[in-house]
Amino acid sequence: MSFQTITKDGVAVVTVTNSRLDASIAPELKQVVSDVIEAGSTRIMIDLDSVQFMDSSGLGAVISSFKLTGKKGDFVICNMNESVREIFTLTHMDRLFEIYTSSDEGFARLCA
Amino acid sequence: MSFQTITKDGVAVVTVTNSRLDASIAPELKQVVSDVIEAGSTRIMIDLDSVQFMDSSGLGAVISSFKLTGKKGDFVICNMNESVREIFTLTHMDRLFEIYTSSDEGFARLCA
Amino acid sequence: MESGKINLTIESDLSQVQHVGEAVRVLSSQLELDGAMPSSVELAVVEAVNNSIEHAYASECGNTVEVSFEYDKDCLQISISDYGTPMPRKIVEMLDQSEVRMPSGHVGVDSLPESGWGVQLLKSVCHRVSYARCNRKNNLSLSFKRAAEKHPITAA
Amino acid sequence: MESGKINLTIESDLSQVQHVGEAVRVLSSQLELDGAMPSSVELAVVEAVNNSIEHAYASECGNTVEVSFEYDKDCLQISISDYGTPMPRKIVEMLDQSEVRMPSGHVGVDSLPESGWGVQLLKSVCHRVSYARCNRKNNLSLSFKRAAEKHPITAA
Ligand SMILES: Nc1ncnc2c1ncn2[C@@H]1O[C@H](COP(=O)(O)OP(=O)(O)O)[C@@H](O)[C@H]1O
Ligand SMILES: Nc1ncnc2c1ncn2[C@@H]1O[C@H](COP(=O)(O)OP(=O)(O)O)[C@@H](O)[C@H]1O
Repeated sequence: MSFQTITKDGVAVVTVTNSRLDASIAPELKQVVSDVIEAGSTRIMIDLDSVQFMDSSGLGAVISSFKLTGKKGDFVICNMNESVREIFTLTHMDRLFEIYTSSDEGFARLCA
Repeated sequence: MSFQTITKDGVAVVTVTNSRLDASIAPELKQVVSDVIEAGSTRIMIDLDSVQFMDSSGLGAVISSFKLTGKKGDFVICNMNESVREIFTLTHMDRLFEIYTSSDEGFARLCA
Repeated sequence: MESGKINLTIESDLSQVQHVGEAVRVLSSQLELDGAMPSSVELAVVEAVNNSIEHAYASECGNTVEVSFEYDKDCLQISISDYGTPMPRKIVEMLDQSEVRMPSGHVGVDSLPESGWGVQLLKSVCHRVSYARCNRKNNLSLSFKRAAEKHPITAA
Repeated sequence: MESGKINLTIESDLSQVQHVGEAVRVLSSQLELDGAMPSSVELAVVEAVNNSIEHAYASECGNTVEVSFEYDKDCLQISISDYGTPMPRKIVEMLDQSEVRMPSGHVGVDSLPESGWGVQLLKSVCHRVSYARCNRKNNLSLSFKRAAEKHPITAA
């Protein structure tokens, strides 16, 4: 099990439980988010707290999840470690996503 | 430079500055200790604070240094990390050597 | 250490790439590099190995990807090799261009690409990237500069 | 992960052994092992690789030592291979004996051996050690048991 989903107050929190979000599991993330949206969620947070390493496939899956969700304010990411943040910085995706340093902040934002 | 020697109050402190005391540098340790003894030192402390990994050649070089020094009370080892201590435990050499957890204690013992 | 070399080999299976990544990260953490973190070296190598598996071998298992990790006092060179389909010429040309192209932050969300980031990321973390094919072997070579050694100050 | 495999290759040069050691330590730190620390796995592999270089190749550079790191859900198996002089029969027999012989602490200092600890150390940290020679290739195989997976408690 590489992902865990909890829905609370209408917000779906998708936690990546694997330490690597790489090409071998990135397609699963897309699927998990797509299932969550199918089930009715419109506000989504991706929690990367356990992720030590992410490659461009992981980034692609996050971008795809964002596109599926549709609106910027309804999609947030939290708990990026330094090396994960680097891939967002290198690709300038840090300017595009709403990124929070804790899940509480991210969750509060989605409930606002 | 994998070793550093300082002589103080008649005690020679041989510090292994490399993070690995393995087959590629173990013969050097024997040589360093032999030089120190040739130069007149009779009390020797081996400081392993920087050593993260030791193999059986490193152990062999420590045993050889001990034999060169001659007397138990005049040869001590200090600052072993956990994996270095394991090789002494596995070979029962922890029972034979005087091992101190700090260089101050080891030094004090040699000056006593 | 002045110089060293180790070769790593895995099968063309995406679930095995992490082993190369972890080994490369710990090996490069022993060398002080100029402008690259061990995690960036890992990222570059993982991107290259993923590409060998997904593109050169079209995700077919049972093939081999070789990674050679080699350094001297100035430079770390990591070569990723496969025996599959060569890189298309337009990608090789892009490797040779010095600039890195990332979509700008102003691009609309819907037009953001979900793939095609790998080669750009590679280029942005390595000092130099080069590609060659020889005797059916494709070889992508990534170089990183080592930080100049700090010499101990010697009293005059 | 259920299973995985990576091969590591170095030249027969003692200064290169640390690269295998570091890679093996980080790779085994990803697997929870039963009764062995990553540092013990590193120790066993380094002893075996040193022996290939010093004994099988008589410390002659330019030869190759291969290390294969392979695991399934029960077991980690690391094989160290060389193409040099085979192990003497009495050492192979000692490998097959289950007991580990270390000199007792009561032995006189002067009679303490300065070498010959490697094979005993190997045996004391591995679950099983086996040796085979086939087509001029010598292969020393070290196994470690993986810790049983902790299954999440499911409510009845
Ligand atoms: N090793 C390779 N062999 C063949 N083609 C490759 C290789 N690496 C990259 N390519 C080609 O270059 C394109 C861009 O690669 P990349 O930037 O990594 O993005 P992605 O892999 O997500 O498509 C790939 O889609 C593929 O067509
Ligand atoms: N890979 C090998 N090939 C040939 N001979 C070996 C090999 N490994 C060990 N030996 C023999 O077994 C002996 C014991 O090895 P070991 O316990 O590692 O001690 P050391 O290497 O310090 O002598 C060696 O001295 C050597 O004669």
